[in-house]
This record gives sequence, structure tokens and C-alpha cells, in this order.
Amino acid sequence: MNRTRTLLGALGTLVLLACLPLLALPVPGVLPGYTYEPGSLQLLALCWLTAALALSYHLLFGLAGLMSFGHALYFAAGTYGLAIVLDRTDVPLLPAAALVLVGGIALAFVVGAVSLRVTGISFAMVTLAFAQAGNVLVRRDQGDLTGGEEGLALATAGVPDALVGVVNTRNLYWLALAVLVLVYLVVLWIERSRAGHMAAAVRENEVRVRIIGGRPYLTKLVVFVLAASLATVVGMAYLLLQSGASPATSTADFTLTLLVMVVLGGVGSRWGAVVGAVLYTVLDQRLAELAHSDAVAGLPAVLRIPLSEPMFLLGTCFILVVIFLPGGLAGAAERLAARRRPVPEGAAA
Amino acid sequence: MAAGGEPVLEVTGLGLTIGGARILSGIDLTVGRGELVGVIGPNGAGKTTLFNLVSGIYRPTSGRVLLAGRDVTAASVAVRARAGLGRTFQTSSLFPRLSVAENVRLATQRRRGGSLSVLSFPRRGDAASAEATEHLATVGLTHRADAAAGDLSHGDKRKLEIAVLLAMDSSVVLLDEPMAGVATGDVAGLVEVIRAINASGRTVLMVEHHMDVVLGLADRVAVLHHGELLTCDVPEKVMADETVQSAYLGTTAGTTAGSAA
Amino acid sequence: MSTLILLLATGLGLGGLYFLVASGLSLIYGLMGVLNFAHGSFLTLGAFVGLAAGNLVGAGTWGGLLLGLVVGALTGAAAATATELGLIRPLYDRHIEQVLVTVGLSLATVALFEGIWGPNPRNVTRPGWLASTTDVLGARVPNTAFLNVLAGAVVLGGIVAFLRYTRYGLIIRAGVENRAMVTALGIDVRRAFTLVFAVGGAAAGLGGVLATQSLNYVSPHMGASLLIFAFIVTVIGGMGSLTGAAVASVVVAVLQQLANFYLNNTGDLIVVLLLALVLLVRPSGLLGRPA
Amino acid sequence: ACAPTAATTGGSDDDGAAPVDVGIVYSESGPLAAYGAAYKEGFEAGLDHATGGTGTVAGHEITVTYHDDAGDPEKAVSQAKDLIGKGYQILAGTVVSGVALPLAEQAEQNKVLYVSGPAAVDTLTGINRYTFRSGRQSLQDVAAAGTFVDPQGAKVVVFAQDNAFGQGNLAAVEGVLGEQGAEVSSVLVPEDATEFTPFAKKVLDAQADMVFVAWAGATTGAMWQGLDQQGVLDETTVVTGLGDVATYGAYGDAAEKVSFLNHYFPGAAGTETETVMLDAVEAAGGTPDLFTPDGFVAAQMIVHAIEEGAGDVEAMVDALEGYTFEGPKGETTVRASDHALVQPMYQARLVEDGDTWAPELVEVIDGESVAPAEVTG
Amino acid sequence: MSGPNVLEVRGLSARIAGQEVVHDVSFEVPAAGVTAVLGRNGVGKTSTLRAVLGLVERSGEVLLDGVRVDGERTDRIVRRGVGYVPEDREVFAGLTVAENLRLAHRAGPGGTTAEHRALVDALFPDLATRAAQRAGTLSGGQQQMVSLARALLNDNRILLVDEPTKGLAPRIVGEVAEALAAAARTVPILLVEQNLQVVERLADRVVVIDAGRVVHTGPARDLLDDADLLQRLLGVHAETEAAR
Ligand SMILES: Nc1ncnc2c1ncn2[C@@H]1O[C@H](COP(=O)(O)OP(=O)(O)OP(=O)(O)O)[C@@H](O)[C@H]1O
Ligand SMILES: Nc1ncnc2c1ncn2[C@@H]1O[C@H](COP(=O)(O)OP(=O)(O)OP(=O)(O)O)[C@@H](O)[C@H]1O
Ligand SMILES: CC(C)C[C@H](N)C(=O)O
Ligand SMILES: [Mg+2]
Ligand SMILES: [Mg+2]
Repeated sequence: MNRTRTLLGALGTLVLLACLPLLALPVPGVLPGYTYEPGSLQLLALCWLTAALALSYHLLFGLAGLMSFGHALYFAAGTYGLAIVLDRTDVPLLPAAALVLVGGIALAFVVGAVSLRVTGISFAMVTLAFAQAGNVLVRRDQGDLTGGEEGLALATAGVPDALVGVVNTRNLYWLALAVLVLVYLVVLWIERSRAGHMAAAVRENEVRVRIIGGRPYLTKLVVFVLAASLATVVGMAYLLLQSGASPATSTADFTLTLLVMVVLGGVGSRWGAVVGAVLYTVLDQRLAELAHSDAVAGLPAVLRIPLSEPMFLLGTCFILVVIFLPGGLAGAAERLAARRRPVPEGAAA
Repeated sequence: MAAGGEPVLEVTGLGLTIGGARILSGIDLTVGRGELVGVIGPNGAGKTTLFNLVSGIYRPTSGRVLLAGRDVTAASVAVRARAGLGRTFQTSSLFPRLSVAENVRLATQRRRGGSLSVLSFPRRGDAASAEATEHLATVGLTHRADAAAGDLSHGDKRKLEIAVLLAMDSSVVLLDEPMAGVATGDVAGLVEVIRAINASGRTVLMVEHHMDVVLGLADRVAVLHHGELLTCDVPEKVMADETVQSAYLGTTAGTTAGSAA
Repeated sequence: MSTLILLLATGLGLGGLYFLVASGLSLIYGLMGVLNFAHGSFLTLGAFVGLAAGNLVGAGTWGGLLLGLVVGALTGAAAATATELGLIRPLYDRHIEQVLVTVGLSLATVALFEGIWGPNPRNVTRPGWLASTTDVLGARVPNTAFLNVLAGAVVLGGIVAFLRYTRYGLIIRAGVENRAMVTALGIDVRRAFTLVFAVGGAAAGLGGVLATQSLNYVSPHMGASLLIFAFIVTVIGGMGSLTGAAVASVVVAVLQQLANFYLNNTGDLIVVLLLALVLLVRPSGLLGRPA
Repeated sequence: ACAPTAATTGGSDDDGAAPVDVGIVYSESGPLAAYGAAYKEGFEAGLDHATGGTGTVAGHEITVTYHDDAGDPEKAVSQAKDLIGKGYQILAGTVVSGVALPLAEQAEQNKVLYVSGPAAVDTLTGINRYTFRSGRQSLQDVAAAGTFVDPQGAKVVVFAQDNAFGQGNLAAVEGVLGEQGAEVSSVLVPEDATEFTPFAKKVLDAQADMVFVAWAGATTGAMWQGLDQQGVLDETTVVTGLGDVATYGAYGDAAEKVSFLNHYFPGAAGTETETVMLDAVEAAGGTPDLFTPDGFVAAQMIVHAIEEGAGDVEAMVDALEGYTFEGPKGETTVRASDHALVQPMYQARLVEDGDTWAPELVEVIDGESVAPAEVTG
Repeated sequence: MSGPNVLEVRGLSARIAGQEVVHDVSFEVPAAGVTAVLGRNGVGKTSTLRAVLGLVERSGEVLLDGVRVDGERTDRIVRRGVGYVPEDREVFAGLTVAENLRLAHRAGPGGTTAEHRALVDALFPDLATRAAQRAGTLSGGQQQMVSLARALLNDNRILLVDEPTKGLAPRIVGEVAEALAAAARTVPILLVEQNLQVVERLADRVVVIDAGRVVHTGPARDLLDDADLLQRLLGVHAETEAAR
């Protein structure tokens, strides 16, 4: 009963989101215009893709407890991989995407196999190191492949016309939404599967897993590769949306951003990851407007200087959430719901 | 020997040296199928270390471990577990943030295979869960099934560990001080659970400092002292041993080797 | 030959600089397990405020530099103390969140510094001797290399003495493992945490002012850009080992110099490779305690 | 409320006096905010100048909106899409090559006019029909550097960072000076390196006739000190581009030993239009700088395009191709074939001015003589 | 010496993770002898001890030597002279044995004295030989010794001891019991213990807890001699009893 209701709610939301490009709803302060306008659709599409990426990170961090500082590497593998294949070959979009996905999986497999030999902060550092190496390679533009800090434009020749140009932003929007739904379902699927339960167990106590005959290393590798391949998929969609790859998406900072999103939303919560990512993206894209608004310009310097720095506002928000909203937004929502619900029976004896 | 049929666990010349310190040396021990062997010895004698070597947490520096005739000396913990070896820890080791039921269910699920499958979903009421519920009832934790394992009191954690062992359905079971911290009033009940585990044909090795429990359950008692196996014999003979008397039981203590229930 | 000497000497100086940046980070990370992402901000703040103070006495004078060092260290310590009291302490039993808060703080403060001092680097005026070179076997070695090595050694000695001759190191290591139990031994573990954080911050502030002397600029981003090497050095050196961090600093810097020069600018890649290799062979780092 | 069926609401109606929207995407914040500020001040002055203070041309009122990309291509693309979606047909701006290239890509995909700002990357020239530039490009810098020595048989070493900017400059030197008979080699330093004394020594050991330095970022000051400490500046002619006012101090005592090629510094041109620009910027409370002309020229080009072809992108493109006008730097031409902006460049030196440094003009270099080779195809 | 009771607990409640697990508990510990807290698993014995020290969220009054300390931080309470031996030993696994003990040293009145140090050395000679070993690698019993030693090093006003004999070999159980008996001659002890022989050997008075409430207080003998009461309060069956 309850489950059908949530399911219906989710479906309804999805239909509404899918219809946004056909509606003229203004969301002042959040979107730059009506929902059907390309600017708004672009922002929303960006939100969906970021949310999908955050979900893939949630799989790593929230489910398996693997704090990676190098998840951006697989996202960049998606954007750059596809951009390079389209740029250098005549392979059409779909086969090219399949090729890049295989490449991403192989990369994740190798890096995962090595980095998972250590745990905790060391794991974070090894993944960081590998991602940093990727970033250095991308920026150095060896063999003129990646375009260095100037990035690489999407070679539109191999891309269907329906996905090119501002007039087609709504198609890209639908693509982004589809990617989000796909990633969400895959993550849900994995979490509910036996492998997912085993991953949660590994997060809790590795020795114990071994004692009951489980294989922590393999479990973690499976999750690592799955999360990475999802990131690769999102990266490819991102390339189409942005019409280009930029080295910023291969930096450790970018992974940290993902971490920030997941924590904002609430570690361990799927919805949290989605909400955190959307919130972060909107703030990141729109705070600048606030920062440059006349209201801020008129303030005395002590207030104006901090308020006109978007990252300052974002960083501060983040700190406040971490300190005052343990469990992030999802945790806060849960507490609110719990307060409304009558206290359940059965306090421990 | 006693109840044992063919040997199911054989340890030969087992030794461990860490940084020049000999923790264990030259342990030879053969346990037959269905036997219950008590392992006693002073604190620091190497009992837990022996378990760690047998279960694969540590690698021995010398000697071999045979499980059901198969040499597992170089095998990983997980391989040994899947070959039918189960154990508990001296300090409870659980999945603290997962529920009590989930702690047990993961073990039943692992045993039933496909635990790394992304294609099958565990459900409430499936065979694995039903079995888990049963094991919880056996140790008397049904009322705590939904609590997080980390929130259990000390004694309840010990009971949960036993339930997990039941779920693993191992043919050889290593229990490291199962009674430590269990309320006096619950000891008898837990003794019965262990007896039942043994009676169902499983081989049990048990480290325990509660002598009444050891004497009440064990077919044979192995005594470790300073990392060496002093003796392994029927309880009566072991209790009569003078070294055991002075090094382990002491003379001043309240607990004495006496008639077990 | 003189090129090799130059490579080694400047590598050593660079190692000194890395260690100056890493020392406070390593102290806090090693003892408290908090990978302090805001360390770079302490460093930047110390550098700006320290230089400003030094300029009051006179830019490019030794007196100014000395005052700058003192003020930089104090500023770093004050910033760190405020951070510990305001942000870290409320989260004492939530380890990952502590790291996250420092991430947030680094994002916010770099932006704030940009707002205050502008995004562009500013050049600094150094005492004449520091801007010149000394001839070592035909190589003209920049004098900042000597300053960095000397300062690194002094900071290393200072912090090691602090840990050896006070109980704070012990208290913190125990406190990280089981905070409640330390208080149950009658020890005010909170004060110890604050103090160690402050010492780490002072090292950052000091390192910041010294770094401006070799980098020849001060900017809101200088801390962040040095931080990544500080991380790497800390991890390679080994959790909790300051000496390890010092050794790693020199190894990393010299290797980087050589690889950049002889192996087609692959210094950064080699360092990353070294990190991966060290962690795989010795997960606890060169001199770290095994986990 | 339902959305209109097509998102093409461009104002192509021919009631000649429709207002025209111009969207400027540039760095108001971020690491290159100083460039952004100069650009914007120049643009405002240029708009005023080109419309005779009316803000209107041929009856079209020009409405300019400014958007901050913070140097981030992702934000810039979002803003461009928003503007294009709202019917903007003219985009301009950005100071970073990494942002200019994706914007050029958007211009091509959506067939809107895009006038790039100070981004120096050469590939922008001839990239597509809809993209123009209002600043100079690396090839022009390099060609200007070539005027310091006689390239024929000269030994030229490029000292640069090992990134796209540095490699681009190396390629440009090889293309331009190599073509003129110079023997070009390079010393490339990793982008993130903070210690490069040994590289400075390597430059010295190369015993070049000319060292061309292409460097950007915070380490500039240390790099110059390194070159000076190792004695490079005393031994050979060292040429580099003179950047914005904030960088004058970066050379320290080395300043007087360096030969500068220059895109622009206030007072370099001495033209009437420059005076207009300087007065306007200063009157508005701004500070003229390296990239002020880029904004000014962008406004001049946009006004011309609107005048000739408002509402019709193709017509605006046609109007700009081959357009020659009196820019602040002097006669300026949009080359029809590839949209390179042919303009004069300068040789300059830094002289001590109290406790700061001031640029001084050495020579004006004729625009045609440093024009980049035409991009074909 | 001040009043007859070194510790008084009045209406103490304790909460863990938002749930009250100890409800309105009151008892006192006289200035001499051993007071044992008994009860089955999970009834709140440990939580009561931790509430006295302020290690869990609590309400109610705690008086130490007649002074209310329930508003104070744990470390202040401890410095007033409270020694604590926690349930799970809680040695600092990453520190050596010597470092564990060094950390427990307290200066000033009520702090570490030479006699106490000598007592510890005599009781646990094993620890001296293992001074440089990391506590995490000690055997379970050895860790228990470290934990006890940390409390016995100081000249405390009272000791709170939670299941000290758990996991100790019978001979050591006897020795620890003797050590505690010796300590009890100079310092009162509040003891949680499951081993009834040890209770019998040491305890003068008992406090029985069930479901977070005190259900019985009185002289130890009264409880131990009453099989019916034992069965009812602690679930100890006659046959287990016979095993004694
Ligand atoms: N890494 C190590 N370095 C030095 N000694 C060690 C190390 N690990 C274990 N030991 C020592 O090995 C001995 C055996 O320990 P073990 O845990 O097996 O004892 P045990 O018999 O289980 O004792 P208990 O009954 O107290 O649990 C102990 O004396 C312990 O201190
Ligand atoms: N960390 C925790 N989080 C939530 N609940 C807890 C936690 N620790 C203990 N509890 C609960 O508090 C209650 C009292 O626990 P406590 O440890 O005080 O019992 P105890 O009498 O010492 O039991 P034992 O004899 O098993 O040690 C139990 O129901 C237990 O489940
Ligand atoms: C450093 C700058 C002068 C270079 C130019 N703005 C570019 O982006 O390419
Ligand atoms: Mg043991
Ligand atoms: Mg307890």
C-alpha cells in the first residue's frame, strides 16, 4: 500500500519533469527563465547529470564506504574518451559510446585492482594520485589529443542533428533525465541486490565478511567498477550537453565537489545524493547572480566582499549543513517526518 | 578419540613468530569429526593465536593446517570459511550498523551462494531470511531482531555471534570465550545451544575460562602454556595435571576443578 | 656536473619548502587523523598577514622578515585555534565530517581571500641576500634553498621536541582512538586537541611566510597549490611520522627535479607513481607505524 | 501555461528599429577578473564611441547584458545557451581561451555572431564562419618578437610552460621565425613546477641569440628571478610579451634587461581613438590596461555589424568580413578569409618610475608585417 | 573523612542514542567495602556506571563525597578521585603498554604514588616485561590487566569496576579478586560482576538492576544465600548454582 503510493509519487514526479520542456513555468531565482527556455533546460539538464554522477559516487561512498578522491577520472574518461573517438574516427555515436564504456570499465578495473589493496585515507590518496595523473595527462595535451587546458570541442559530425544546437536543448534535457533515471534505477538495483548487501557488510566490518566466507576485495572491486562505469556513462552525456570536454572535470577538486554534494544530501541516502547534487548545481550556477546583484553592491565592505564571492557562500552553507544537519538534508527530512509520526512502540528493555 | 570419527581438523608443527618473539610453536593437534575440544591456558598462552592461525587471520611461520584432509595452510580466510570453518571472536566483531537480523541473514545468504550477484534480491520471508529468524530464536534474540547490532549490550552481542555461526552451518566451529560477559543466568541456556551445535554432528573447538562450562561440554581438553601444547586429554586427566593446577587454575581462586553438572 | 649540483641543491631547497608546508598538516593528520584541507588557507592567511606586518618595519629587510615570520605563525595559530574550537570540536566523534568541514572551509576562505586581496598574485620584496645566489662548485644556487633547508630543520626539531617533551602527542593519539576513555582517565582531551591544532596552524603560518620568499609571490591560491604536495609527502612519509614527512619531502622534491629535467617533464607523474608504489608496498608509508 | 511550440523567437521582423540584444559573457569574478574588468570598461567606452553616445545605431537600440562565467567553460556554455535560447544573435567576450573555444562551438552550432575577447589561442582564427576576434593572437605576439633580431640564421630558444599555451607559442615561433630562417629549440617547464632554476641554466647553456619567454600565472616572478640569477638576461636578448599593469612588478630588478613585445599599454598607440578610449574609461572611473582595446574594438565591430545587418546573422558576418576601421591601436582590419584581426603591435621597455615600473614605447610594429599566416580550409 | 557515603546516586537516568536505558536509579556506596551491581545482560549496569562518570547523557543527582558533580565534565569528576575500569578493557590499541600506563598517571593529591605503582608492579609482573608491546596485540587477559592497572595507579576516592574478571584465567581471576580485595581495604569499590564466586568473595552489599531500574538492594549475603531470590532476580538456576 505504502509502497504503491511512493511508486506513484515517483512516477508522477518523473512525468512532470519529463513535461517541463513543454510547460512555461517560471521558477524565479532558480531558473534563468521559463522552464521551456533553453537556458533553463540547460541548467536543469546539468542538474540531472550532476545528480546522476553524485548517485554513482553514492554507490562508492554511501554504500561501500569507499571514500575515493579520484572518481572524476572515470567521468573525464567518459567526456574525453567520447570526444576523442568522435574527433579522431568516423565511428558513429552509439558504437563510439559502447567503445568508450568498455574503455572506462577497463580503466576502472585496473585502477581499482591496484588502489583497493589499501584502505581508508590511503585508498583516498591512491585514487587521488591516479586521478591527478589523469589530470596532468589531459592538461599536457600529449599528441594533441585532449586540447590541454583549452579543452576539446565535440566533433558534431558523428552526432545526430537532434542533439546539436540550442534549438534542440530539450532533446538534450530528455537525454539527461533519461540518464538520471537509468543511473538511479541501476543504483537502486545494485543496492537491493545481494552484492549490494554484501557491499554494505564490507563497509561495516571486513574481517567479519571474510569470516562468513565473503570476499571483501572482490565485492569492493565490483562496486568500484560499477560506480566508475556509471560515471563514464554520465560523462558521455555531459559531453553531448556541453558540446565539449574541459580539464576542470578531471581534477581532484571535482571529486571533492561530488563528495560535498553527497554529504549535503546525506551520506547513504539515494535521494540525498540527488537533492544534494541539484542543490549544489543550482547554487553554483546561480549564486553568482546573487553575488552581483545590486542588493549586495550597496552593502558596506565587510558584508559585500564575502557576499559577492559565490564560493564563499557555498562553502559556508556546506559547513553549516555538516555541523547542524548531521545526515544532511535526507537526515533532516527523516527527523522531521519522524517527529510528525507517532513514536513507534517497543523501546528496548 | 572420543566421539570422533575420521580426523576433520589436523594441525601439525604449527608455529608463529612475530618480530623474534615466539608466540606459538610446535602445536600438533588432531580433532575428529563431531568432537568437542576445550582449549584452556593462562592469559597470553596463545589460544586466540591458535584460532587465528587455524581460521587464516594469521599465516603460520611453520607447520600446516589440514581441514577435512585438505591442506589449507596457504588458503585465505574466506576460502576456509567456505570449506566449512566458522569462528567467533574474543571481542565481538559484527556489522555494527546493520540490523541483528541482517547480520545473521548475510551469513545464510553467503552460504546459499551467489552473494555477489547483482541479479538477485534478498527479501523478507525468503528462505535465507526465514532461516535467519530461526537462528535468532535459538539464541533468544528474536526481540532484538531489528535493532542495530552495535546497539546491543555486551552479552547480547555474544549471543548474536553464536547465531551467525549457526547460520554459516560450518562443520568445524571455533568459539573464542563464548561465555565471557554472558549473564550468569544465561550461561546454562548458551551451554545448551553449544551442546546442540555439537550434537548435530559439528566439530567444536572452544576456548573458555569458565571451567564448569569446559568440563561440562568437552570430550577432550587441550592445554596451552607459553605457546606450547602442554597436553590434550580427557578432562579428568587434564584436571589432575600438576602444571595445569598451578599455572592455570591456581589454588587460591574460588573456582576449582570440581564435578560438573 | 654543475647542472647536477644545481638540480640536487634546488631539489633539497624545494624539499625544505614542501616540508614547511607539510609539517603542520602531518602533525594534525598523524595525531588526529584529520586530513586538514584548510591547511592551505592557514598558510595563505599567515603569509598575507605576516608580510603586511613585515612591511610595516620595511619590505625587503631582515627585521621585516623576522617580524613577518612571528606574526605569520601567530596568525596561523589563531586561525587554527578558531577552526578547532568552532568547527572541529563540535564534530569530535564524527571523523569524516571533520575532514568535510575543512573542505568547506578551504572553499570558503580561498574565495574570501580573493574578495579581500584580489585573485592575482602579488610580488614580494625579499632581503637582498635571499634574492641572490651562492656559488657551489660552479653552480649558482639560489639562497632561498639554504633558507628552506634551515627553516625545515628548525621546524622539524621544534615539533619533535614538542611531542617528545610534553604528553600532548600521547594524549591525542589515545584520544583519537577512544576519546571517552581518555577523559575517563581524568585528562582534558579537548584542550590538547586545540593546542595541537594551534601548533599545526603556527607551522602553516610560518611556512606561508617562508614560502613567499622562494615563490616570490603571495596569492590567495598559494596555499591550495602547495597543499597537494604536502598531502603526498605526508602520506608517503607515513601517518604520524614527522621525520617520515621530512624524508619524503626531500625524496619527492629531488626526484621531481630530476625527472622534470632529464625525463621530459614527467616530475608530477613520477611523484604520483611513487605515491602509488609506496602505498602498495608499504601501506603505512615510509616511516609510518603499521596500521 | 504551455510553452510556445518553437524556440525560435528571433527578431527577424523587418521593422527596422527593433532593439538588438548583445550578450557579453566574461570573467567578472574568478582568477581573470582583472582582464574581465578591463575588457568591460573598454567595451562600454567603445559602444559609446561607436554609437556617438546614443547607444543606438541605425535606429536599433542596443541592449547589453553582462554575464559572469568566472572563467568556467561549463558556466559560459550554460549562459550562452540561455542567451541564444532567448533569441540573442550576438555574443561577445570571455578572456580565457578555454572558454572562447566552446563559445565558438556554440556560435557555429546555433548560427549566431560571436566576437571573442582577449583569448589569444590561434585556433580561434578561421575556426568557423560565425566567430570573430577583437584581440590579438599568439602568432602576432611571436611575429612581434621576431622584430627584435634578424631571424635569418639566429638561434632562438623558446622558454615556456609545458601546456597548451606554451606549446602553442613554441609552434608559433617555429612557424613564424623558423619560416624566416631561425634555428628554433625549446626549454619547456612543467606547468605546476615551482622550482625551475636548473631550466634557467639550461637556457643559458643553449647560448641563444634570442630567448622567447611565454609564461603565465603566479610563478612568473620567480621565473624571471631565476633567469636573472643564472645570468641569462645578461648574456642574450630575452623577449617576452608585456602583460597587464599588475605584472610590471613581476620582473623585479630584471625588468630593465628584458625586451618586451606588447599588445597594448595605455599610451602606446597615440591615436585619436585611443585618446577617446582612455578619456572615456577614466571618466567612468576605470583603469585602462592591456585588454581595454579588446573590449573597445568588440563594441566597434558589433555596432558595425548591427548597422549593416541587424536581425540577420549572415548579413552581419558578411559586414564584418574585410571590415577596416580606426581602432584604438590604429588601423585595424578583420581579415575576410579567416577573421584574423590585423592590427599594429608594439616594442616596449620598462623603466623605473618611483618605486614602480612604467612601460615606454620603443617602436610601433606595422600590423601587416606581423599578420598571421592565413588559415585555409 | 567526609560523610559515610563516598558516592550517592539519586534519581539517575541515562540516555543512549536518544533512548532512556536507565530510569530513575538511586543507590549509595559507603566509604568502605565493595558494592556490587548485578543484573542480566543489557539491563543497564554498564550504562549506570558510565552515567555516574558523565560518559553518557544523564539526568539526576550524583554526589561524590557529598559534593554534586553531575554538572561536571568527565575529566573533572575523574580528577576528584574516581578510577574507572571499563567493560571492554578499552586499552589504547595503538599505544604501547607503557604509554597506556603513562597516560593514566595523575599528578597532585589523589594522583599516582610510589606505593600504588609498586602495587601494580607486584600484581601484574607481565606488564613490565611487555612495556614496549602495542596494547592491541596483547592477549585478552593481558589487556584486562592493563585496564585494571590504569585505575589502580592512582590514589583514588572510589573505583568503578565493570566486569574485571571477564576473560581471565581462573588463576588470574583469583588474583584479581585478591587485588580488588586488597584495594578495597583502602578505597571503596563499585563493582559490576557476573561471576558469583567473585561477588561472594568481595561484595558487602548488592544493587540488582533489571530493565534499567533498581529492583533490589541489600547485604550481599542475603541475596547469595537465597536461591529463590537468585533465580528470580538473576535467572540463576539451581543446577548452575550447584556448579559452584
Ligand atoms: N604483534 C605481537 N607482538 C608481540 N607479542 C604478541 C603480538 N601479538 C600477540 N602477542 C602475544 O602473543 C601471546 C598470545 O596471545 P593470545 O591472544 O593468543 O593469548 P590467549 O591465550 O588468547 O590469551 P587470553 O586468554 O588472555 O585471551 C600474548 O602474550 C600476546 O601478548
Ligand atoms: N551504543 C549504544 N547505542 C544504543 N543502545 C545501546 C548502546 N549501548 C547500550 N545500549 C543499550 O542500552 C541498554 C543497557 O546496556 P548496558 O550496556 O548498560 O547493559 P549491561 O547491563 O551492562 O549489559 P551486559 O551485562 O550485557 O554488559 C541495552 O538495552 C543496550 O542495548
Ligand atoms: C595570459 C593571457 C595573456 C593569455 C590570453 N588571455 C589567453 O587566454 O590565451
Ligand atoms: Mg584470547
Ligand atoms: Mg555491561
